[in-house]
Amino acid sequence: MSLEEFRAETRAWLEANCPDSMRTPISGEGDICWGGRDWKFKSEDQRLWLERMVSKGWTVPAWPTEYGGGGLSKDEAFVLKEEMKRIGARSPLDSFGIWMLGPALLKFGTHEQKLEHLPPIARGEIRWCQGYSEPGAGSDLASLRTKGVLDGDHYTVNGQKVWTSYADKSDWIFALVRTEPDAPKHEGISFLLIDMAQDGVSTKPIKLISGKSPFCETFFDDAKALVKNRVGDAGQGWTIAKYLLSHERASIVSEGAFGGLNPITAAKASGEMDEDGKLADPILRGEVAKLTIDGLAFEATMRRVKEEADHGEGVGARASALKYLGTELNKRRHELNMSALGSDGLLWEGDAESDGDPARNWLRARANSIEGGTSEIQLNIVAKRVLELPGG
Amino acid sequence: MSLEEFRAETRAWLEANCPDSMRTPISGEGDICWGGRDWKFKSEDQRLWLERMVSKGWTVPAWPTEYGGGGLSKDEAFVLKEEMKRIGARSPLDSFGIWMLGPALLKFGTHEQKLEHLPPIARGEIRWCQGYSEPGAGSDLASLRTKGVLDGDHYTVNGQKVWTSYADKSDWIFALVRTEPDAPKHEGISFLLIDMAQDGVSTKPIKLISGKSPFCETFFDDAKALVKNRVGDAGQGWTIAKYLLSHERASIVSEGAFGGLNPITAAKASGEMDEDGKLADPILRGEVAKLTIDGLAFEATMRRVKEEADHGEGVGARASALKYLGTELNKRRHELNMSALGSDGLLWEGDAESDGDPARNWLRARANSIEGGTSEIQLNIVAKRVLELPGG
Amino acid sequence: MTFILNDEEQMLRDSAKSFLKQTSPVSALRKLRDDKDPVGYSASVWSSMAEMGWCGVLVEEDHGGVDLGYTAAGLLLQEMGRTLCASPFLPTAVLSASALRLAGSDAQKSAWLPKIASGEAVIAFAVDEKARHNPERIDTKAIKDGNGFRLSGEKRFVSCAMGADAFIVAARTEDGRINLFLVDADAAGVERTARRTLDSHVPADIRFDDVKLDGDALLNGAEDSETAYRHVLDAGRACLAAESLGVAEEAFDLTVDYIKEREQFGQPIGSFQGLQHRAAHLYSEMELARTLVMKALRALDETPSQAPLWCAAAKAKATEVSRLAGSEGIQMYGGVGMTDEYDIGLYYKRAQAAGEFLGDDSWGAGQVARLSGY
Amino acid sequence: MTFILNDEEQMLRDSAKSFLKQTSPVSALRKLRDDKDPVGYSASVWSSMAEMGWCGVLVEEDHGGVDLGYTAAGLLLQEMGRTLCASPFLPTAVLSASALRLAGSDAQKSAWLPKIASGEAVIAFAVDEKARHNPERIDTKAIKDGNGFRLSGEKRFVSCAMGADAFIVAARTEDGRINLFLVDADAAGVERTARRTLDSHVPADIRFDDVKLDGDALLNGAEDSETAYRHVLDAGRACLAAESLGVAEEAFDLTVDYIKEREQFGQPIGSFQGLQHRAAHLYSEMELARTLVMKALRALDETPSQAPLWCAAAKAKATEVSRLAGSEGIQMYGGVGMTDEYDIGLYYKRAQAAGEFLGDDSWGAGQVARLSGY
Repeated sequence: MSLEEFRAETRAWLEANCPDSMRTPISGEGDICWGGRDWKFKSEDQRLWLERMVSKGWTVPAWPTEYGGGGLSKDEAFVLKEEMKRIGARSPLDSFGIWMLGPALLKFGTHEQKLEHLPPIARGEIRWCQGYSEPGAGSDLASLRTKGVLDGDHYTVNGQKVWTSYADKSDWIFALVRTEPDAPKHEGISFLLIDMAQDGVSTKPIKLISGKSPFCETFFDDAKALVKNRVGDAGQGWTIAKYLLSHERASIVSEGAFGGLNPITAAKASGEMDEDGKLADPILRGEVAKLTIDGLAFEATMRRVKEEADHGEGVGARASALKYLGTELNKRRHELNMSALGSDGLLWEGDAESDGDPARNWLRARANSIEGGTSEIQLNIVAKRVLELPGG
Repeated sequence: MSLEEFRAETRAWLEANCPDSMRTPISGEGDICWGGRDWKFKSEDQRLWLERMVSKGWTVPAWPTEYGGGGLSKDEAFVLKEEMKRIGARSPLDSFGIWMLGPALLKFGTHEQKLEHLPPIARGEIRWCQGYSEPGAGSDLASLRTKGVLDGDHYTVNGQKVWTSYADKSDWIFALVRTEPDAPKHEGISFLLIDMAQDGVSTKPIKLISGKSPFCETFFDDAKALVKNRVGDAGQGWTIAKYLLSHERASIVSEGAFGGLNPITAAKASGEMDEDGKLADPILRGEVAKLTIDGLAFEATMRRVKEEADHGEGVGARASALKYLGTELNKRRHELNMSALGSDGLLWEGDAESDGDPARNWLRARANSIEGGTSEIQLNIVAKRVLELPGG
Repeated sequence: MTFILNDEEQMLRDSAKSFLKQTSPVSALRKLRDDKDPVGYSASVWSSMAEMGWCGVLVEEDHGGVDLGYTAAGLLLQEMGRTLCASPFLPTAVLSASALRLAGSDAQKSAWLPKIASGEAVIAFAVDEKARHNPERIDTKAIKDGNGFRLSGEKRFVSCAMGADAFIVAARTEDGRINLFLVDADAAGVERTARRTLDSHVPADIRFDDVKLDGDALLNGAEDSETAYRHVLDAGRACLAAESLGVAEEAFDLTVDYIKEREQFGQPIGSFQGLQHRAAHLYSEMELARTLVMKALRALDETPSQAPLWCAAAKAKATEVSRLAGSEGIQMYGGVGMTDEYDIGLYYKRAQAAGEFLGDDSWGAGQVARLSGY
Repeated sequence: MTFILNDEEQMLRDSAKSFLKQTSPVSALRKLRDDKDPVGYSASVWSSMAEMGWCGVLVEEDHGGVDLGYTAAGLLLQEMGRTLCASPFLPTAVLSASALRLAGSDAQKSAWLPKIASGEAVIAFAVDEKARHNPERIDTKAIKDGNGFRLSGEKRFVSCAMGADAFIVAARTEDGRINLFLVDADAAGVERTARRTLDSHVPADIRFDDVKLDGDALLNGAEDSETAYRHVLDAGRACLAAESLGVAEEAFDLTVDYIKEREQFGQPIGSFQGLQHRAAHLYSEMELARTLVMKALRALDETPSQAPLWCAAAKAKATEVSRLAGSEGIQMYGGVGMTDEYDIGLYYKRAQAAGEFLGDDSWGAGQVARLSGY
């Protein structure tokens, strides 16, 4: 089938199968479909839309069909994306399983592991969370202390993870666990898949400055992880984690480039445009114009780098520059949103559900340059691996 | 004599003795009186003004009278400064002898050394330059390699200095020389006074990006320095140099705060104000306003810190913050001058002697954050000594 | 002028520091927040402030105040910034007291200043009607009606208005001038709506719907209202800048302490030059803010004609620096800086709110340009 | 559009790189400067450029050009930026060639385009009359006089004008519109004065004192002058941004090499995290500039309606980044960066001059705001 034929068929299928309410923009996190054992659909349409996309394998269009994917080529997957965008179709399913564990399993997992874990991800049946960070470890991931002791067919895991996104709502966790205590720091870590439906695993939400609690602390207290659920060799966890971090980096970056409120719409909302349609404060206007330039530049740079990567030039450590630029830009955008909103931006809670969103999003954006490797770490990587500056 | 009586007498004396042409603003470096063996006065008034001030000891008003000074108290010296400023009197004499060697000798020199060297400085008879930096040493002053070998009543000096201001026009040089090769890095350096009127000393001007050559390389080729012209003990040079560096820091800072062209006068000169008297480019105007705020803040901070120092709170390592702020601010000022001048600022040479001044001063300002300890060094000092952050 | 504090000022600052540390630490703000306090400040802390004479810091002794001047008021606010103390001090003891003192009639002064000094009365000061501060954009109208006025309009995010007994309201009279009016909080036609803001304060939107005012509601004493209005705003800017400076200082101190302790890659993160240079830069910038705040406060006390420029500059710089101290603080804390458990985020939020009120850094820079004639 | 260079573009860039390295290294600019060259560029390098087809990069094949488009022109200028090559390429092969192509009559095109392509003619493009760029501030007047015009006014800092055979001049006609006129450099009433600038270029101020022009001096062909004028300026901005980018890239490469070698305190200064973070930041910023330059060039070739926005953005960003690369370069070089002996200062100077011409970063930001409708 030619790409044009594929496009025509896809368009027709989407037209016929995407419910109208699934073609409206999501108004907040509450509209996202995360799936999982305890998932409650927000609407019948949400359920229907997921079911239909699952039937095509299009929740994970580029995964092999035997693992629940659509088996599409890169070009076909891109066409699907374009066609969904054309009608404003919502993503049928978002999950850390799709973004992170999936790519890791596809690259490092055995056929059995893929068969066991990928289809439930694709169907939205199992919700995963990520267990990397630990209290006190921060950017220094290799110093992890959560321990796994081999005991027959399983590891007994003890320790604590932090910053596990939605751990309280997840079914399984993929975690970095120190299983080879005598190996050098980076070589003693394994990548384990752990079922959270056991007594040895508990979670506690962390309240953030934004007032929200998307993250948890996760505790392992003689938790069990089957050896067959170790991805890669014992001690290979660091390699897999690094591979995944670059995926996470890319996803944070694209979030940074994501639309939403900008200082112009903010100034319009707060009535801070003058009669000529100019931003009333000329100095703020100058700052916003510089943001516009950098925003245009950043979004186009993402496309350029993607194109270059497709063209075989690779991204490599340049991804760190993108992560740095994207997250710093997003913080600046939110700062200028707040300036343009003036006192309106200070609102924290009110009658409307969306009251306080600008302030909470502004605060949320501060984490962009911390999670997935801090800006300082990204600059270190650029300095050392792109510019090849000598070690300090 | 009360301070008020002193003020009245000083005012009367200045009125009677400061020639009219010495009450006009200097139009450039060419109007400065540096003194020295080969000094050619720019005018009869310049000679007369120096002579009269020398007779009062007021080229160095706070130095003891026995060393050619005016013997004034701090308060009296301040009154003299105010009264000179009142009538716009030029400085009768500027020299590195006054700014740097003098304070060092007064603190570390013997009575004989003071008697020999201070009066010729006060009278503008001997012009001094400073020999600290060496090629390749940069910020790492303690790694100096110029050697002095003790040989009876003198040291034989070999090596090379760089960034010696006006060395080609100077009579003597005060130099840091490694005399104790076996001592630890910081403890093997002595502070030697070397007559440049000998075959073993030669100089070569360095052409700068500003097109000017205020600095030289200075070569010692079996040059002789009498032991009696070593200031302080053998190996004490580093201590004296550090003391002097803080003096240099202060003088660079006050240069940073110095008047001259600013972006507003620049925009007026280039015709870039609009009819309302506003800077025509609103975005540039915003940048200039932020400079104005920081400029007001910096000048007042200099006064505050001085006042606090007089009040016994000391300046100490905070001087590094001031040096950093002042020099970065001065660079910003020159950058905005250039923006406000537009193409006018690009002029490098023309018919008028002042053609090219803005560009050359813009380039000259780049050195502010390099000389006297780079901005990076100042930030290190603030981090370690003010904030007491741990060593890296 | 001198930058050095005199003994009286020094003592005031030291006693404020120890009082606030004990009575109004950051945990007090957390409690007000978590309890959803209806006015957003503690009445008992406010009483204690009155007992110590703070509420009368700008009130003449004749009216029961201690009359220590703006420098003293700023020092108190700087310390309040350090512990994130929420109180009606700025709107009542600074803005309203200044307005009454400058433009109040003898009757108005006698009626209200003693109550301010004693802590009995909370008066809010209502200026802005749009989202960003601009003292010229006043559309609230006070229309002459017999011997009195009828007041109509809306004010937004008025600090401490929920607990206020009265408001001083900026409104335009028919001659196009801005005048200040004293309005009883319970007057017919006054409606206030609480707005909970990110810094856990509780300002209010106030609607004036054809509110009938007596003729003596107008402030028109030794100085006319419009002159007083501008001067009061300048004073507010300097004092709020002082609070922002306190916020910045404490956020910075917390951060420096943290990066000395916190280890990564086997060493304290404060030993990495990348962070060291940024911390040193921030320290240097805070030096500038410190100077401008002091300069503005002293100018209000000693050379009022110079105050507009210094107050605008101080407000702009303190806004910029306190926001930088907050954002750098969170970044240097890393993940835990994002949690509600640590205080650094609360400082960042207050920096944002205090920055916006009475003009942020962009507004201040524009004002400095105007006042400098370009 | 694609960001990837096609084979032709790749070859062009590679050959430009090696040609410029050999024929016009930085030492060539130093020589022009030290010799006080009267026109500020090398005629022989210019001839070689013509032989390689560069001068006709925007000229149709009918008129002897190679017609490769703006992306190709930009790539050439980027490489010229890397070696600081001074030439009439931008004013003649980009600005004037574009103006003639868009708005020239058949006769004008036949007369001039082949000469541009062959390197025989140098044509300067005269826009600005005041110090800062603003394409609307045109006071030079072209008054109708019989079939022709009389031209009066003054243009400032016109690139390469000393060696030019003719100028294309932006002037206002009586209807208030801006039109472009071809003016012979030797026409009576034309007076040019060389201005030596800090980047060692030699632009000229040009005075037009009631210069008599024939009717066919007016450019008014397929497009009218004013439309062409704006498009030509956009093209100039993108191409000049490409040159600035080349300046930035080379300055950055020199600096990174230097800090890898240069030792202080017993280690290469490039190992200090303070410098590493700044170098990495600059690298990241250059990535943005690279994208915008390419985007602007491709827009000129493929989607001209989008060009104004991208060209303004590219010019602003390239100006900012090239100046930052120069100033960071000098700071990281330290003392030797201040000496004429090292090249880094020459890059900083060119960054400043190229930044100012056709609108600096402030102007570009303002333009982006206007074009974005706020």
